[in-house]
Formats: sequence, structure tokens, C-alpha cells
Amino acid sequence: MNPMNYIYLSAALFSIGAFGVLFRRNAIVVFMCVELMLNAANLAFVAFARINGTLDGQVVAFFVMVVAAAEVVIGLAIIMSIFATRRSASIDEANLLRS
Amino acid sequence: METITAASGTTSLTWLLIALPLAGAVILLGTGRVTNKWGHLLGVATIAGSFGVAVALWLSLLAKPSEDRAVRQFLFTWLDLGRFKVDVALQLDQLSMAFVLLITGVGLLIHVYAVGYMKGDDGRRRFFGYLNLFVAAMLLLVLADSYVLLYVGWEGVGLASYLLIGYYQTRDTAGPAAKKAFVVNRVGDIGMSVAIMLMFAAFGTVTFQGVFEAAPGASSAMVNGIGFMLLLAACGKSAQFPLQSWLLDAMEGPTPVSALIHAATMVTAGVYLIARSNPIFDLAPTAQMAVIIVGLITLLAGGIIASAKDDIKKALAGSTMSAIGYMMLAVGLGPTGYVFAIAFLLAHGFFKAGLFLGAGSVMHGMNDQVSMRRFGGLRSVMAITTATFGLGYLAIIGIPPLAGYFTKDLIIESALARSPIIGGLAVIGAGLTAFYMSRIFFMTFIGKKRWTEDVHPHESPWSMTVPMLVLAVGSVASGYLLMRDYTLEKWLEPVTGFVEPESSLSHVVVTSVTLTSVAVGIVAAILLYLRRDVPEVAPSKVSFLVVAARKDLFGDAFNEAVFMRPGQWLTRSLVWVDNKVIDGAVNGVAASLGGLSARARRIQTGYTRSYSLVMLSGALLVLVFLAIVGR
Amino acid sequence: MMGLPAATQGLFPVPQLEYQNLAPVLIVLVAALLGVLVEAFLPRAARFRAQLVVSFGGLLIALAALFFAGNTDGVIAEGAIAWDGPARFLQGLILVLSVVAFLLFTDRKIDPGRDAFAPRVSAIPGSAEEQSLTEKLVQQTEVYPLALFSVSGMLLFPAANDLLMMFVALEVLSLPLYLLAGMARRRRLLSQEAALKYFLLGAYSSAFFLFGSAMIYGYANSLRFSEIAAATASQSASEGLLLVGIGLISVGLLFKIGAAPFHEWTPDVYQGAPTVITAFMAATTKVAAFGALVRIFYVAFGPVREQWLPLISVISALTMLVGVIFALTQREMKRMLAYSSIAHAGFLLTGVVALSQKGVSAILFYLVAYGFATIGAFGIVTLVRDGAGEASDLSAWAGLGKRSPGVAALFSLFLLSMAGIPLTAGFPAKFAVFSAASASGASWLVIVGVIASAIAGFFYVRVIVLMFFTDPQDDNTTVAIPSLATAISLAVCAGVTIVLGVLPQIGLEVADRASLFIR
Amino acid sequence: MSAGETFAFWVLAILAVGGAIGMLLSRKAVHSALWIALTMVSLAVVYLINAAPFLSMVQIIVYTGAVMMLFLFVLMLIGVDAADSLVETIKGQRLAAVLVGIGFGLLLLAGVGGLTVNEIKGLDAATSQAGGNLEAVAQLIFGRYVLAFEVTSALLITAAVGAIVYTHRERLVGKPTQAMISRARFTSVTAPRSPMPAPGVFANHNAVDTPALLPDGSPALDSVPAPFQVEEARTFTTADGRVITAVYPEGDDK
Repeated sequence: MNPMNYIYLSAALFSIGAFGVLFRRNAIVVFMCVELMLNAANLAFVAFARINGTLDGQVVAFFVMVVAAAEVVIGLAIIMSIFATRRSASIDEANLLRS
Repeated sequence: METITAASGTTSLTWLLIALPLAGAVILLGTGRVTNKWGHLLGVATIAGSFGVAVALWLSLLAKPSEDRAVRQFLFTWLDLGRFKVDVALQLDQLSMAFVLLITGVGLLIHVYAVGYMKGDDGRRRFFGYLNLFVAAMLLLVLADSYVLLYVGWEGVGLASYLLIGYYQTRDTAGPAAKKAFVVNRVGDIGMSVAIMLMFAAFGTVTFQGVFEAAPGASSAMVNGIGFMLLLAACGKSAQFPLQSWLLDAMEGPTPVSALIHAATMVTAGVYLIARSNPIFDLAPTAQMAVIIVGLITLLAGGIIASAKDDIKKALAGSTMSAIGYMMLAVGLGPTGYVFAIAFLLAHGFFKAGLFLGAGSVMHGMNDQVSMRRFGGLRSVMAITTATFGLGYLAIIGIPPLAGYFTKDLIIESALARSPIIGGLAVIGAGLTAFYMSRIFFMTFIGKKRWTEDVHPHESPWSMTVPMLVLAVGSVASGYLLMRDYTLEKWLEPVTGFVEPESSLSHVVVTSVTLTSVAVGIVAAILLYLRRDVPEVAPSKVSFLVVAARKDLFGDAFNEAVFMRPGQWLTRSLVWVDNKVIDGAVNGVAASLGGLSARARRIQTGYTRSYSLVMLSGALLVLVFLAIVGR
Repeated sequence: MMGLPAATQGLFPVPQLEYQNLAPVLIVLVAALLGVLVEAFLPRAARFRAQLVVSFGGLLIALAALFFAGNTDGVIAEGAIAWDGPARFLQGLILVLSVVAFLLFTDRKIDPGRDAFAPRVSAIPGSAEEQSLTEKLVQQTEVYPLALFSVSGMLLFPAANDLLMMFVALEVLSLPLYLLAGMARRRRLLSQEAALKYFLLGAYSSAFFLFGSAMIYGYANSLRFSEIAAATASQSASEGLLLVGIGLISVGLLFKIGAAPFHEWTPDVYQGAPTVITAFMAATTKVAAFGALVRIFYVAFGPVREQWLPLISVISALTMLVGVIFALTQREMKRMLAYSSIAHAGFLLTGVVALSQKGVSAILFYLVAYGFATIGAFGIVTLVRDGAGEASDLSAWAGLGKRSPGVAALFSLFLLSMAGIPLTAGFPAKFAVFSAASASGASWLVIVGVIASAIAGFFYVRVIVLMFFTDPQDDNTTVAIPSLATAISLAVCAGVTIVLGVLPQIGLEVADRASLFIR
Repeated sequence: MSAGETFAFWVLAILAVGGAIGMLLSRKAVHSALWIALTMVSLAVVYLINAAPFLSMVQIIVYTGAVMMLFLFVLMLIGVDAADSLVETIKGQRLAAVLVGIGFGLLLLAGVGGLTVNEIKGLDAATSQAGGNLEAVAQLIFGRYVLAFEVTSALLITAAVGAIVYTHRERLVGKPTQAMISRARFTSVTAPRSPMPAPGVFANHNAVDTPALLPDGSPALDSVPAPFQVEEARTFTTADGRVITAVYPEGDDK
């Protein structure tokens, strides 16, 4: 098997995540899609680490998980505060700001 | 080409000329009410200091041999981007010295005058702050050693002028007048900035010295292009055709402003610019011809407008346009004309400032009324004003041996030497000058009193009359002092060069022709304004038609028909040009861009998902682009 | 080393951290932590003063530490940080801009007794709870530690020397900003929406950055910029990875600087966020992000410039045009300034395209001019108010010159600087980037830049005309008297704008000396 | 690469992509969360195969354990049943999204596809010196990337502070005592004096989201705890066979 398959898988997952952000309206699901993109990047890092024979990729993946954890807390806090006000988690309803 | 030495000794004080009034402006505008009490005195003191420095510099220049008088004072490097380097440096030579003396001298007198004139005005401190700012900027303009620095001064005087025109914020007309001056001047500024860009592109430098040394090597088209752009700039600042429309409205400012900025100094900046750029214009005959044409049109148009205005300040403003038209004509004549242009400019500085201060004095006594139709017979109550104004009047129309005679006649003489048509038109202009100046003088000081009931005219206080007296002395003597024994020619020759005009006509013939034209003008004015009563209300157009139908062609109707309507038409057409062509072009571009903008804004929908769609599309395009270009 | 067994000691070399050089970052981090402790342990009444001491103390000590940190270039902190001219210059600039922006945060005079931040972010807008909090003059002071955390990320961002450090710094600077954007006292709904949009799109863009980093890692087998550059110089295969990496990393960074077509968050977030936060982030984020962008393109991707240079040129042109054209018809002041900042990103990118030392120094100088003018302009926006808070619509600004000439003149100064009028800092800045770009042969870009500048001049001058030549349209608009802190902040911004306009050479020389990246 | 790995890869890849697509297409957010958890667990196994046992564990603990739980927790708070409507409201968005998404994915795959790797270097060399994956990763984290590691703490503190600022409601006045509550209840006109019936009482369900029945047979809507008061109509049958529909008025204070 071509080890690049892992990278193809990663690219596919990344694209699905990137597409999901445009596709879904629930802010939490949109955010899940972003998490999926981060996971895809992690997969690429881990696979490249093995292909290239250095551990730096694994370290990056570890950091990304930490960063993602912090990001999730903040993101969900923001979504919660919007939900408390609007009773809706749809990002389409938040469009008061426009030209 | 003059040789320029580094400033040393007394001449290293040059920077003080600008620094003093600038410091004054900063203090007056920056401190607020604290300086209200003595602010105006500080304003006067800084200009007095500047004037003192100017005199000291002048003496030190006089002590040097004629060729070594140009000095350059390097202050600091403003911008150094490798290929493009601009130093802030001052160049003091004979030409700038003449202007410095005029600006600080007349400036000082007008500051003194303004102390009395603005007494009781709440914003006096602010007013003096603006005046100081103006003087500093004007001095920077004439002392700059590069076009870029000149441009800084150029914008500075524009700013000060704008602030002063709009000074009476409570008046409804002041705002639009300031706006008009602002807009029209920007058109001129485009010329200036394009000229600077062309110089930079063609010569790689923008210092006077660098440009003048490189100019002979440039193509004729380039030199002419630069010349035309400089002319456009000069037209804006000096209120020359077709950018003259703002000057009449600028009279909304306080009278000392009209005297200093819109008569004696700032409006001559265009003349200075062209005289300073003489090595370029000498290489650009087409542009030079354009200068002559602009000068001729303006000197006649200004005269016509001045003949039809009832507002004393606007009539004088028309006269200023006309006078600057003469100067433009003269600088357009090349080395035969530069010196005479400067001579007339200096003499004009005296008598026009004097005339404006006289007008201010009249207004001061007449509760700020400006319509000459409600003046008349003022000589009985305002003796000093009448005398000083009268001397200025005689000087401007060129009665020997007053200043105008020595200076303006020389311009006419050199114009005749160039071409009979140019000279002939200049002679007609002289007659026109005599007519409208006589009209102003007669309507204001002689004839019946047509005062409104509530006015009690009185002479102005000493702080106002003394400057008027000093200026009157200047109006009388400056012409002789400047032109006697080729004084000014010798002084300016190293900078502008000088060639004696070779006229086929003798000096006597020219003088008599000119004086005849002047006499015709005066007689016409006597017939129209002394022999007849001046109506207190200007006849409206309807009454003109009615009166014309009664064949009263030699009465006021004639005046209205011949002078006022063309004046109105001219004004209107200029306003039209201003509104349609200039504003129209700007608005057209703006509208199409605005439409684009409004359409484009629809992309900004407010939906987060559309934004992420645009982002992902952007990422896609980035990858496509890299794939195509990158490989 | 006492507790460690000898064998481990041999295996694990203790990492070398140059504390002297890292001091500015560490001091800001410590200040932020102290700020959190203040929130946790001090009574509410004492927090505000304590936060002021901690924040300003921290920032100023950090500035002093930067001053004494030494000028010897080198790669420090085990290779994570590049200690070179641009890094030092930008760190200093970020610290100074932060001080100036923090001064705006402290204002409780414009809205008497209240600052610009929601008393309690969790309170539902319009609820009785919120009302009573407002009446009781409750203030929330978590803003200060959060902003300090953001500053620490900004300090690291332009100095980061590997992709991991850069990613972490990016997140450290961004996350607090997402939070701060949602904390406006007035117009809570807009503010919350701004926070949501900023957060979602920001997270989206950082995912792109990360995936790009993964591709670069796969390509170069290293995260360090110098090693990436070495790899690009030697390898010829697997170009695809490199291109995808460059492309996606660009997306992440271009998002942060607000370049088209990744700019759309900018106007919404700038409008919705508390204006003082907008001032802070518009200035400092752009400084930090440009530092990072220039470093990564010059140092890591420098050898393959011909592959990305056309892309950045096109984006630069597009960004300039998008910024000025969208700004033309804006009626909302903050949105207009937001589009103007987009246009500035485009102008700054022309300096990147120059790809020369002159270009770097021009960018550094431009960032100074832009940063101060931006904080100043948004600072003025906080002063002009109507009944509902800040007067946002342009019509409220009509006739301001008559009502309050000083404020109008100051605002004009900042606008003129943004328009690049001589004698303000904006002129030499714009001139420097354009001349650097044209020296590098990007003439067409300079022409686009000049055209964009001309259009930009139009809408800046329109505001000035509106303030000085138009009569006031409604009487609701008032100009608030600012606190001393705000006044100082505005004075500093105006001072820098004028001094760098009159004597630009001073700034240009400093920028010149600081314009060399180490590898 | 062994056949076993190839097999495992395909299984895991199908699971991961399936999870991702499941997340994308689930109408209910909770289902999306569960689908993406599947992807994450699959990736954890992939990490294990790729010589990253430490990351594999972190992936399970941090991602599937903490992050996804947080997601689910928030979903519970804002209403489990909330579902996206399938009608697209932004004109052209869906078509454009599909086109751009597919384009992007293809381009990404094409860009990456240029590379063929003949051999996997493997991590044995990198880890053997340190004595194992965990030790080697630790050496990098605390060595080369120590500054990033330290700075990450700023992120976590930011997150904590942010969560507090955005959701915590600090009590500005003292907690009401029982006496105060009683007094308020008896002075109020509308509040019931007696204790509320527990949910599910007299109904044939004893689920917590089923309202109690009052003596007159009508449902006591207040008896259901606020988080379970959903906006849709609820139908249920009482013990005596009557069918009752309970509808909570919209905008009711839940």
C-alpha cells in the first residue's frame, strides 16, 4: 500500500470538513466540521512523521489537540451566549452585521 | 545658472524666518483660552521678529557680490529612499529675498492693522494664529529649495487661506466660499503634483537646482508638459483663468485677510512659481505662450468683473485678478518680463494691500456694509482713509510718478515689444483699470451720500490708519525706488536673467498711449458715476430691458449691458465649468465607482456561511493559481 | 539538576531558554496571569485599579525589558524564536500600540461611570438583569488579562521561527480576541454576532494554516523555517506538497491580515466589537500578522519566490481595490474604517512583493504609520455619540467641524494619514512601499496602488468635507469629553502621525536598521 | 507495508470517512456529534498503526473523551432535539458549496498526489535512542518545543477565563433564604402555595418530560423541569386512557 493513502484520507477528511462549514447551519455542527479539519491535519502530521522518520509531526499533533481543546471551550462559550440571547444556534440568524 | 553656497554667518538665520511665525501659530492655536489676552500681540511680535531677520538677511546679502548672494541652508533629510531623496533645505536668493521682504513687511503692517480691526471679535487669538500660520507657510513657499518643499508651503497657504475665508463661521456664505476655494485650489494642486511627478520621473530629482540643470537635456514635450502643469498650479493659486472663480468669493474672509492673502501675497504665489521656474519656461515656448494668453484673458476679464461689482471688496478682488493677469503676462514674456513682473508684484503688494485696508476702514466706519451704492461722499468724514486710498488708486492706474506708473508701464512696453496685439490688449487693460478704479473711488468717497440711516461713518483708530499710511508711502515711492537706475534688474538678474525689451516704439510713445487709455477710462467713469446719480439699488435685469428700450444707452443700462452682463456671463460660465466639467468629471468617476461599490457590497451578505464560501473559493483559486503559475 | 539520575541527565539535555531575550513575552504573560489572579481574589471594587497597575506595569516593564534585551541577532529558545531586527522592531511596536490602545480601554468618562464593555457578558441583552447591572455601574475587568494574553501571542507571532510556534502564537493571539469582540456594552446583539463570526471564520482559517503546515512538514521534513528554505532549495520532487502548503498557509495568514478574498469578516467584526477593542486589534493584529507573513515568505519560502510572488501580487492588487471600492459607499464609520484597513493590507502587501530589504523596512514603517492612525481614528469614533451610544452613521458626523473643531481636525489628521497625504506619516509610508515595489519591478502593482490610493483619497476626503462643509443634520449627536487617558492616547497617535510625516527619515532609518531577517 | 496494515487502513478509512459524511448529513446535531466521534476513534486507531501510541491515547482521552463530551454537554443544554431545517435559505449557497467543495477536494488530492513515497523511514530510529515513543515525544515537547508548550498554558487559561466570563453569573446580592422564598410565595398572587406535583404523577409514563396531571385531569406543565420543556407538542395517554396534548407556549421562560 502506498503510504500516501493516509495523506489522501487526510485530504478527504479535510475537504469534507471544509465543505461542512459551508453546508451546515447549526453553529455547533459547523464547529464540529472545523474540528474535523484539525483532525485531518493531525492525521497528515502523524503520517508524515512516520514517512519522514521524525517525531516532530507527532508533537505538532499533540499541540493541536491542546489548542483544539482550548478553542472548543471558547467556541462553545460564545455559542452558548448567543443561544441564551436568540434561543437559536443557527448561524444564519446571526446576520445583523452586513453592508 | 546661479551658484549656490551653503548658508553661514547671518544667512544661517534663514530658518528663523519661518520658525518664528510657525511657533506663534503653534502657541496661539495650541494653547486655547490662556493666550486670549495677549495672543494678538504675540502674533504681531513673531512677524516683527521675522521682518527684523529679513532685513538683517537682506543687508548681509547686499554686502556680498551679486553672484554669491544665493545661499542654501540644509536643515535635515526628509525622506531618503535610495533612489528618491528629499532634503528639507531653504534657498535664499535675490528672488526669494524680495518676496520675504514683501511678505514680512506687508504682513507686519497687516498684523498691526488687524489688532484694531479685529478688536472685540471673540476669535481674535485664533485669527492671529491662522495669520501666523499663513505667513510661515508663505515664507516656506518662497524659501523652499525644491518643488516638494514648495508644495508643502503651497498647501500650507491654501490651508490657512481656507481657514481664514471660512473664519466667520456664523455667516452662511463663508462656508461655501471656503469650500469653493478649497475645491478650485485642489484642481490647481493636481497640476502641481503631476508636475512634481513628471520631474521625478524625468530628472530623478525635485530640487530647483537639480531640475534646472537637467531640464536642457529633457525632451521638449516633457519640458512643455511640466510647464503646462506648473501653469495649471499657478492658475489655481493666483486665481487666473480658468480657475479664478474662487477669489471673488474669498472676500468673505475678514478684510485684513483679503489684503494680505488675497491681494498682496498668496495669490502672487503663481507668479513666483513661474518666475522661479524660469529655466523651464525658457525651454518651453508653447507653455510660455499659454502663460501669456492666460495672463491676457485674466487681466481683461478681471477688469470687466471689477467694473460691474457693487461690493467694494469684490470689485477690488476683480482688480487683483486683473493685476495678477499683468504679472502673468509679464512672466510669460520670458527674460524681458520676469523683472517687471516682480517689480509690479512688489509695488502691487503695497497699493493693493493699502486699497484693501482702506476698504476695510470704510467698512469699519459703515457697520460692515460693502455695497458701494450705499457709500458716497465719505471723504468728508474719513480724511486719512480717503487720502491713502486715493494714493493707492492713483498708483494702481499708473499715474506718474507713482508706483504703478514705473512698474505696469514697463510690462506694457515689453508686451508691445513682443507683439502689437498683446501690447494693445494690455493697453486696453490699463484703460479698464483706470475706469473701474475711478468708479470705486468715486462711488465710495466722492458724490452724494447714499448712506443707510443707521450708519455714522467715522475715521478708524490709529492702529488701522498707521499701516494704511505706511502702505500709501510704499504705493507712492516703491515704483521709483525699485526701477530707478535698474535697481531691481541688477538685483534679480542672477536669478531670472534680464533682457532689455527691444521696442520699435520709443518710451515716450508708449507712455503717452498708455496714459491716453487711462485718461479715457477716467473720463468714462466721471461721466457715468460723477455726472449722474448712482442708484442705491442696482437696476435689475428687467429694468435694464425696459431702460434699454427707452434708448437710454449711455446711462447705467449701458454699464450693465456692457460690463455687468459679460461679467455675469463670464462668472456664470465659469461656475458652469466648475460645476459641470470639473465637478462633473469627478462626480462621474465617483458615480461609476459608487455603483460598482454598491453592487459589490451585495457580496457582504452578513451570512457567515457565505463568508466561508468566499474563503473556500479563495483557497481554491489560490491553489489553482499556484498550480498554473507556480509550476 | 539535583534530583535527576545521571543517566537521564545524559539523555535529556536541558533546553536552553534565553530569558533575557524572551523577557518581554514572559513579562506580559506574567502580567496576564496576575490579572487573572486579581479577578479571582480581589474584591470587585479594587479590581479596576489593580488591573490598571498590572496591565500598564506589565506592558511598560516589557517595553523596558525589550530595550535592554540586546541587539545580537540569533535563533533562540531551542530554535523556536528568531531574535532579529524585524522581531524586535515589531515587538516594540506591538507593545507601544498596546499601551496606547489600553489607554482607551480605561475610559469611564465618555459614558459617565461606565466603560465600553458589557458589565456581564452572560447577561441576556435587554434583560432586567443587564439593566440593573448597568444602573449599579457594575464593571467587568477580565478584559485586561485577556487582552494581555493576546498581546503575548502577538509578540511571539512575528518572532516565531517554526510553524508550530507560529501556530500556537496565532491561537494565543486570536482566542482572547474572539472573546473580546463579544463584550461590547451597547448593541450587544451585534457584538455577540461579531464574536461568533470572528470565532468561526478564525477557526476555519487556522485549520487551513494547520493543514498547510502539515503539507510543508511532509515536504521538508521539518517545521523550522531555515530548514524548509534549505529543503526548497535542494528538492525538486513533490512540488505539489509545497504548493498546497504555501497556498493553505497563505490562506491562514491572509485571513489574519484581512486580505481579499479572505477579508469578509473584517467589517462585521470591526463594527460589532467594542470600538476600543477594534482599535486595539485593528492595529496590533495587523502588525503581528504582517510580521509573521513577511517572515514566513522571506525566510521559509524565499528560495521559491517565483512560485508565490505572482499570487501575492494579484492578492495585493485585489485587496487594495476591494478595500477602496467597498469603502466608497459605506455609511457606517466603523465599517468604512474596516474597509480602509483592508485596503492598507493591500498596500502593505506591495511591500511584501518587493521582496527586498527596502521592502521590509518600508513595511515596518508603514505598520507604524498605520497602527497609530488606526488607533487614533477608532479612538475618535468612541467620542462621537448619540442617544444609543456611538453615533455610527456617517450623517451624524456632518458638521462636526463646527461643533467640535478640535476633534474633527484630529480625525481629519488620521484620515489624511491613511490617505497618504504629505506631512502625515501615511505619505512616506505609502511612498516607501511603492518605491520598494517599483524598484523590484512590480510597476503594474504600483500603478494599481496609485489608482487605489486616488480612490481611497476620495472617501477619506469625503468624510473631511462632511465634517467641515456640511451642516449638522440632527442635534442628537454629541461629542463626549474624553478621560485624560483617552486624550493622552489620541495625542500620542496624533504626535506620531505628525512627527513621522514631518521627519519621516527618523523612522525610516530605524526601520532600515531593523529590516534584516535572520535565517 | 504489511497486508494487515493495508486491510486495517481500508477499514478505518471507510469508518472515518463514513463518520465524517454521517456528521455532515445528520439533521440532528447530537447525531452529528456521535458520527464525528466515530471518525475520531478511527483516527486514534490509525495513529496506533502509525507508531504514535501516545497520540492515540491522547486522541481518545482529549478528543473523544473531553472535547466531544463538551460538545454533547452543550448540545444537551441548548436542546437535544434541535434539528436543522433542510431548506436552503441562502440563494445558490448549496450549489456553490458543492461545486467549490468538490473542486477544492479534488485539487487537494491532485496536489498531494504528485508525491510517491517508495519507503517509509519509520520512527524506530527516532524513538530508540530515547527509549520509546512516549519518551521521544516528551524529549521534543520539553526540549525543542518547550517554549510552545509553556505558551500553550496561556491558551488554557484564556479558555478558562473566557468560559467564566461568557457563562458565569456572579451573584451580586446574597442568596435568598428559605424564609424569603416562602414569604415571596405567600405574598405572590399567582405562585401556587402548595408544593408542585412531581413530573409523571398520574400519567401513564413516569418519564421526567411528561407533565403531571392535576386533579381536574389537565396537565401541569410546570411540573416538567425547564430543560425538558421542548417547544414541540407532546402527546401522551393517561392511565385512564385519555389522550392529552401538552404544548408549551413559545417564549415561555424555561
